[in-house]
Amino acid sequence: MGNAYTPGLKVVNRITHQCRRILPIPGKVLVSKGDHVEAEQVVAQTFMPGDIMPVNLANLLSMPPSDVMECVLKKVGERIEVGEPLAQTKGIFGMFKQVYKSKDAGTIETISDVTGQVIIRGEPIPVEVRAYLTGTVTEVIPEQGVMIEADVSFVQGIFGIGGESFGTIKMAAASHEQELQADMITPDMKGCVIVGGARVWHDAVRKAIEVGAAAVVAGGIDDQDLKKILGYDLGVAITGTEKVGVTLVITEGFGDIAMAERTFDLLKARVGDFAAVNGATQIRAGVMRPEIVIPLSEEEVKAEEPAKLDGGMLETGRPVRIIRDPYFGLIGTVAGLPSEPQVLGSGSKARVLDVKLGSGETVVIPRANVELIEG
Amino acid sequence: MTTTTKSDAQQARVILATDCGSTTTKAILIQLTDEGYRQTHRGEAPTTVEEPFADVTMGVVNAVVEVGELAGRKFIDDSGKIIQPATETEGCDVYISTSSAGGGLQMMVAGVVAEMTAASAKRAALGAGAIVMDVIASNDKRKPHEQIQRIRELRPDMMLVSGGTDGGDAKHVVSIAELIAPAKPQPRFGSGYTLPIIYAGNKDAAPRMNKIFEQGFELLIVDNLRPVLERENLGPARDAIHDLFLEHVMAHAPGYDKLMGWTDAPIMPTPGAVGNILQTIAESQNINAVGVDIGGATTDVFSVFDKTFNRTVSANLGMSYSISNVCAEATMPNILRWVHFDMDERELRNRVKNKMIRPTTIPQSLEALVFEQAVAREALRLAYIQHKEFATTLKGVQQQRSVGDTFSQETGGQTIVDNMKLNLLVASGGVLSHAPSMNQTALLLIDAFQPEGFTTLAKDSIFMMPHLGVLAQVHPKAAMEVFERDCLIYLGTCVAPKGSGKPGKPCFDYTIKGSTLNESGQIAFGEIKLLPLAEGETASVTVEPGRTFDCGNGPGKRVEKTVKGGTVGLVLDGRGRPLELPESREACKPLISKWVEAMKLYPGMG
Amino acid sequence: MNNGLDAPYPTLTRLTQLSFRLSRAIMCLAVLPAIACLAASVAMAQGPAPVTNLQSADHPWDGGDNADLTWEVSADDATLVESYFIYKAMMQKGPIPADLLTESERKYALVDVVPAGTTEYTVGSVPGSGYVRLKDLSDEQRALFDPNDLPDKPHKKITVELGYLFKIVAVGSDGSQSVETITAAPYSPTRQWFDAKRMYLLIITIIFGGSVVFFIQHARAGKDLKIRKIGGLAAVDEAVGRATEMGRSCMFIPGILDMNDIQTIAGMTVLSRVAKTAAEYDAKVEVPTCRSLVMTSARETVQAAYLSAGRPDAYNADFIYYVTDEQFGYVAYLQGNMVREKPAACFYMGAFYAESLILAETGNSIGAIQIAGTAMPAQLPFFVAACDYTLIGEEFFAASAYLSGEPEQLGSLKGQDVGKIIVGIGIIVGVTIATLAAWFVDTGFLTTWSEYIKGVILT
Amino acid sequence: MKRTIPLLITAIGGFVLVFAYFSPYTEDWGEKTMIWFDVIAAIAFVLGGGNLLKIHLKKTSDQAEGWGYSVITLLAFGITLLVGLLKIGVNPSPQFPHFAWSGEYRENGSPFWWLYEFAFKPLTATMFSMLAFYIASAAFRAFRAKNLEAILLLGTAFIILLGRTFAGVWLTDWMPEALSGLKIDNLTVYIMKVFVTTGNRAIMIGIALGIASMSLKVLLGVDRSYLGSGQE
Repeated sequence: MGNAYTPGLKVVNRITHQCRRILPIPGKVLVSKGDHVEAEQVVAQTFMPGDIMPVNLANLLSMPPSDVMECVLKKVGERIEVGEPLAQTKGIFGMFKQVYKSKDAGTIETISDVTGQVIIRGEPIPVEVRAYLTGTVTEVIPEQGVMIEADVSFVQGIFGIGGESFGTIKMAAASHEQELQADMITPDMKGCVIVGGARVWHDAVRKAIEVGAAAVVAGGIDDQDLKKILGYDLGVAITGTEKVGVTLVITEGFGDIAMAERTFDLLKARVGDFAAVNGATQIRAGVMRPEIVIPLSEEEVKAEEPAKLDGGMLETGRPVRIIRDPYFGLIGTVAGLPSEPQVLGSGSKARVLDVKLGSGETVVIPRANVELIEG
Repeated sequence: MTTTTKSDAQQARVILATDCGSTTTKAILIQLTDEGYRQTHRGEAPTTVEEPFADVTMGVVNAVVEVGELAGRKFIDDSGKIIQPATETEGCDVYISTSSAGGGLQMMVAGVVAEMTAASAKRAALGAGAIVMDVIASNDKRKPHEQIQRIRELRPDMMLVSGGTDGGDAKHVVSIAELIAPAKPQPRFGSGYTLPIIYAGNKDAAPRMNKIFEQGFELLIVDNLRPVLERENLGPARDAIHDLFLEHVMAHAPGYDKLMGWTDAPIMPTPGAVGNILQTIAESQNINAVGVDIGGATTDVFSVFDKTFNRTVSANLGMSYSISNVCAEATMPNILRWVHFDMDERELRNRVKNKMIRPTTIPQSLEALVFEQAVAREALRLAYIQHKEFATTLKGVQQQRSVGDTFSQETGGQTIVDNMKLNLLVASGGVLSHAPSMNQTALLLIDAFQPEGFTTLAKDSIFMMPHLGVLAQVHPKAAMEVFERDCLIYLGTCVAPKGSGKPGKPCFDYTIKGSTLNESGQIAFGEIKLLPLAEGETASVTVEPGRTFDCGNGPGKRVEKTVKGGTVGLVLDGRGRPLELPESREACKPLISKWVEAMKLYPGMG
Repeated sequence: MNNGLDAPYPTLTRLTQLSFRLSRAIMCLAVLPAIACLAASVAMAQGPAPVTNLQSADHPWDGGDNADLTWEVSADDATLVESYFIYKAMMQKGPIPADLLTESERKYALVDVVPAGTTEYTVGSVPGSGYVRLKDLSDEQRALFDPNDLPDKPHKKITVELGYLFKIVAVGSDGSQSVETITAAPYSPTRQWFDAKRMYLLIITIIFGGSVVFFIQHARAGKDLKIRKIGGLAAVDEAVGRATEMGRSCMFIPGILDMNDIQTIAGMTVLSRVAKTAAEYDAKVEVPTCRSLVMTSARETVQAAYLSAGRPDAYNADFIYYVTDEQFGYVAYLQGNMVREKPAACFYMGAFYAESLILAETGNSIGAIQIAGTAMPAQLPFFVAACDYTLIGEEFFAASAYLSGEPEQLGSLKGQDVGKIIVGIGIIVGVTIATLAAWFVDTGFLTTWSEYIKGVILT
Repeated sequence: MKRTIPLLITAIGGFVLVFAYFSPYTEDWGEKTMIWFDVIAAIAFVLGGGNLLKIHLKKTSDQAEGWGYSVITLLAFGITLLVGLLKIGVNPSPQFPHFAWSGEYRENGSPFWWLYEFAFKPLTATMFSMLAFYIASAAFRAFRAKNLEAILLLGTAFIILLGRTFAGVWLTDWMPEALSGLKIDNLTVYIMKVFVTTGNRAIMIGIALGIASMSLKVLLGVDRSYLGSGQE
């Protein structure tokens, strides 16, 4: 029960952010230590072994698999082009021979006389890794990738969909409590990171996809809207690979919920800046949250002090967000930390804390149901 | 190593056991007292498998130190090692451990036909305590390139390839191997790790396997797990999984090599150990048992029926990470039928999603608890359905017919799970173990599993089953004694006849004779009654079911049995089996309210 | 096609008419001595007065195979006459030349003997109007005839192709015969659009067919229908799976009849499922056939199944081949193949005769999972005894509905239930009436009803 | 198109046959439909024969396992076909004495007749006679007294089998006339007449209804699985 509370989401004006950019398999790193890289610059690349295409010759040419070896016209390792004969049958007394012409190009990987199968490996697939973070290469991991560091404004969302994307920040909502509707999205937001306030509606996302926005950031979303966007009911919060056309980052949670004022103000302050957004969320051991990374210009770096992040301890006076009903979404400060477990309304016993809400009211909340506001 | 300590183990007085979970490492201490072996102390500490510690033994030492402090014993010497053997004040005689850290043992299995050898392979892997990420079979309706894609995407720790009877099919199993080899799945542990592959298929194809997996794989060939379709031989494959788990998977996890040196029995995957203890219990007491462990992401169901052990992992049925998936699969109306008051569905949906993205929160209000328990009922029900579908007799067996079966042509692959034959139902996992009231746990189990006849309900007090599972291998007697006395908390017994009737009409008559409880009466259909019968007490219950109801001896036949009491007591359930709830929400609510009241579930709720 | 008596032959030219008449005349000459003979015999007996006003008319609602006769009884009906002998003679169609109106030279055949007092009679295929056979007659009656006139086999049925003359002779109790009365004009039957004999069958067919169609429509509307689990069909996956695991083939035998047999068609529907499963499992399915047409259809079926399973490349037409049309030659091949190749799954779906048990026992001895389906009642016990699963008659036909799971197909099964209800009611009514009729023998109407059911409805 | 036309042919052919049954006027339409079928079947026979040749020639060419049998099959096929088709050794018919092939190919004493009588018939008879052995082995396996139904059936089967032999008659011959109903041979007849017929009829009714509804489905094109899979 060491830390029975959710470590909070980072929302900071300035932080030195490090990011690890690694190839899935060993390859070539294109930059060297100390280089300055742009977000969309390729930093490492490699070739994945091509797709393998099994061709069942025994079936295709109606012969026993044991004959396949003799009938294949190519050897293992040889190249074959589309339309080139791959195999020929023995025929009946040398007549009525059938030829199979390859439908794929590639190299012959294996020929099997048990399965009658020939495996053709296609062209290698190039794999590239982009910098994602505009900054400096601090470390090169040979054959694998790089570490990039930069001073950035950094906003973590609670949940997102879609992968990495880039664009300039544009505000669609005027206040952190304004809902993001379709009519607030205009064609000039093409390629931008659109920032809304409270709940984002399904048709607003549709519109954003239509205008070709890079990302949408909002405070909340309704479960049914998400279902409409994805086309299915999301069961487990592991995302990042969806192909909906836009990256979506939700900063607070599900329902009618306004974006935290701090987050909204931070984003508002950076309007027009270039941001990298990643919607990938993974809520499991080794948690991954969606993020908005806004690199700071050199002047800004000088101007602002990097935020000091402590380990995040629950202390009296710390701002916290309540993350479960009945006070879901409310923000307050820790007013007291009783050490003895208390009986909750549900009848269970748990360790609690007292939270002083913005309205001045003090409520008792289980420690598991609050989240630190960090930064 | 095991054999030498095994003989000493029988004299062991102090036994220390740890379970390295993915977040916490739990240690328990078992000591030989005047009343036999008892679990005396427990302690826990965060698991230290990941950065920045990257040494599992640190967490183990922390947990053990906590136990030591509580017990007033010193277990760790100055060099940071566990002291063995025990003296009066120091050390322990036996140290054992299980592990599911780092996501447990993740496997991929392959077989020829999904319902036959692939199912057997899955059974072997699950039984050994692995998480089966995917099953590749020639009839899994995926095209070869899709299968390759899948093999490439997943990063298993180990693969089990089977298929074909001995002397049977070689073509398919070889073609699957031919897909795996060039696909070269990348193991989680990085490039230095050679993927272990266990081949337990047609022995004729073994030489080919050697050739195909010559390079870049660690191939282990064991006896076919389905030598003929009529018989399964899972032992060798399971043992091979355990061996490779230690040799490869564990060896690559930080600190495990050290831990392995300390233990007196091989480290087992946690679920494998749970299965082990359940099997031991069922065998020694000659009963049929079902165990369930509902977690945040997954739900494990274990069953032993007629000495056959089965385990299933319902990957996406859990109470936090997967709660949204439970709602999607079970559908909201199905969940809400267990809730006896009005709730706003849209708000609930958003709440569910919020729990999914903030999985560690706990219900604060009673309403939230009722809803969460409703979700748990559905999660358990679905997991049990999956389990029933998986735990079947073997498929593909030739049936010998005589003229008598002309009109009852039973097919193979029938489920072996029979709720009427079930004797013991053991619950564990957050939502069940930590329910504010045991009555809630009991009714949750009854509603979700719908046991028939006489079934004893119990819960695992502090999730001690994994520890005892390993202990059963070195010291079965100690494991059994602790299991009986400390591990299980008996909730009571459920008596529920099978059948259906009209609401309000008599379901069964009962007569109870016990030292404190002497009652008789009638239960109407649709009624549930809770009678107190304290833990440790027993009573003799005679049930005379109505004509359409069966309590174990056939419809309308009288049954007499001795039942165990528990913290909840004796539940007389006349709601019929299968348990059917009215379709309309309006009709459902008063009914559930009645049951909630009868079971004294939520006393705070008016 | 007007077959009326007086209708001219529009297609015949004058010339052909002439030659026709000529040939008649020649025939007439040839039979003159016979006439003389017959006339003599008639003159010999002084029998009762003949019947009068003998008319032949078309029987309504039939296929032109009946003729209705009416007459007025003989003047001596009440006294002398014991029975009337009815004769029939065949002749060419069309108007009869005037000179041949009394064609007593024709070859008349005895049709029936009816008791005195009868005034009407239907000659033809309706029960009760069958032809008299020699053995049916009493010895006295038989003495009256030349045995050659009464061959002991059914006479030729009345057809629309020919014309007919009828004659009736009143026969007295002493064996004396009256002068014969012959129909005035030859009678040519006509075919009608509807056969009344099949009225009841038509009604039943319409009710049954209607209910099947109704339930199919009903099901299309989206009503959920449940169907009992058929073990044999559920086991198809298992059987094919077994073959896959054992590295053997599946053998599908579509019976020994051709595509025009409904059982073979039903077999094809099962084949389509077996092939689809085999395609999914990548198992080999072998279909040796006994008819070329079945081979062709089976190929189409299997190919389509492979296509729908998404594995068109795995289809190999060579596994579906023709063996021989000869029943036992086919069996010999199958048996040999089974013993050599040891298929792990055998399907027998279609029409089978004596070979059923030979095949099933061979399959059993090689340890194959066997699934049979046939509507041959005599072969069912054999399959049940030797196979793992047997689709018994009705189940076999339900297979396609069961396998497709389409609501409209399942609807047809519901329609079948209506058929069963009709049959059930029919059986109860029939059995009750028959039983009562047997008890109260004297209650005439019950017997009549029971006879009516047996004689009319059930034919 | 590939589906629609066969379905149309099926529907028309089928309904004509049904209609013809009820309407005497159109009786011969049905017959004509059947003739069409025979024509198609005859054409298909060429396909069958061709397929037979192809398979066995291929086997022979590949010298696959057991190709010797294929050679024998091919020879048998060829010889029978030639002898029959060329009417070898057939006596000319009396009508056309000058044409050697005018006779009947199946006439007694002709080589074709000889093949039929001395090769084909004995082979067929051999196959058929195997049935006797299989009945014994199947009965042995099937009639295990596993449950009540099986015991009843076993008993019945025993009586019937006994009743069909002389032993059955002889065994109960001593019974007085009053008990003649219990004589095994009489019992057999009674069982066959009453119980077997009853059971058989039940199955027959089911079959008849099945056939009717199946035919209707096929005719209406609801069931298309015989044309391949259910999908278009």
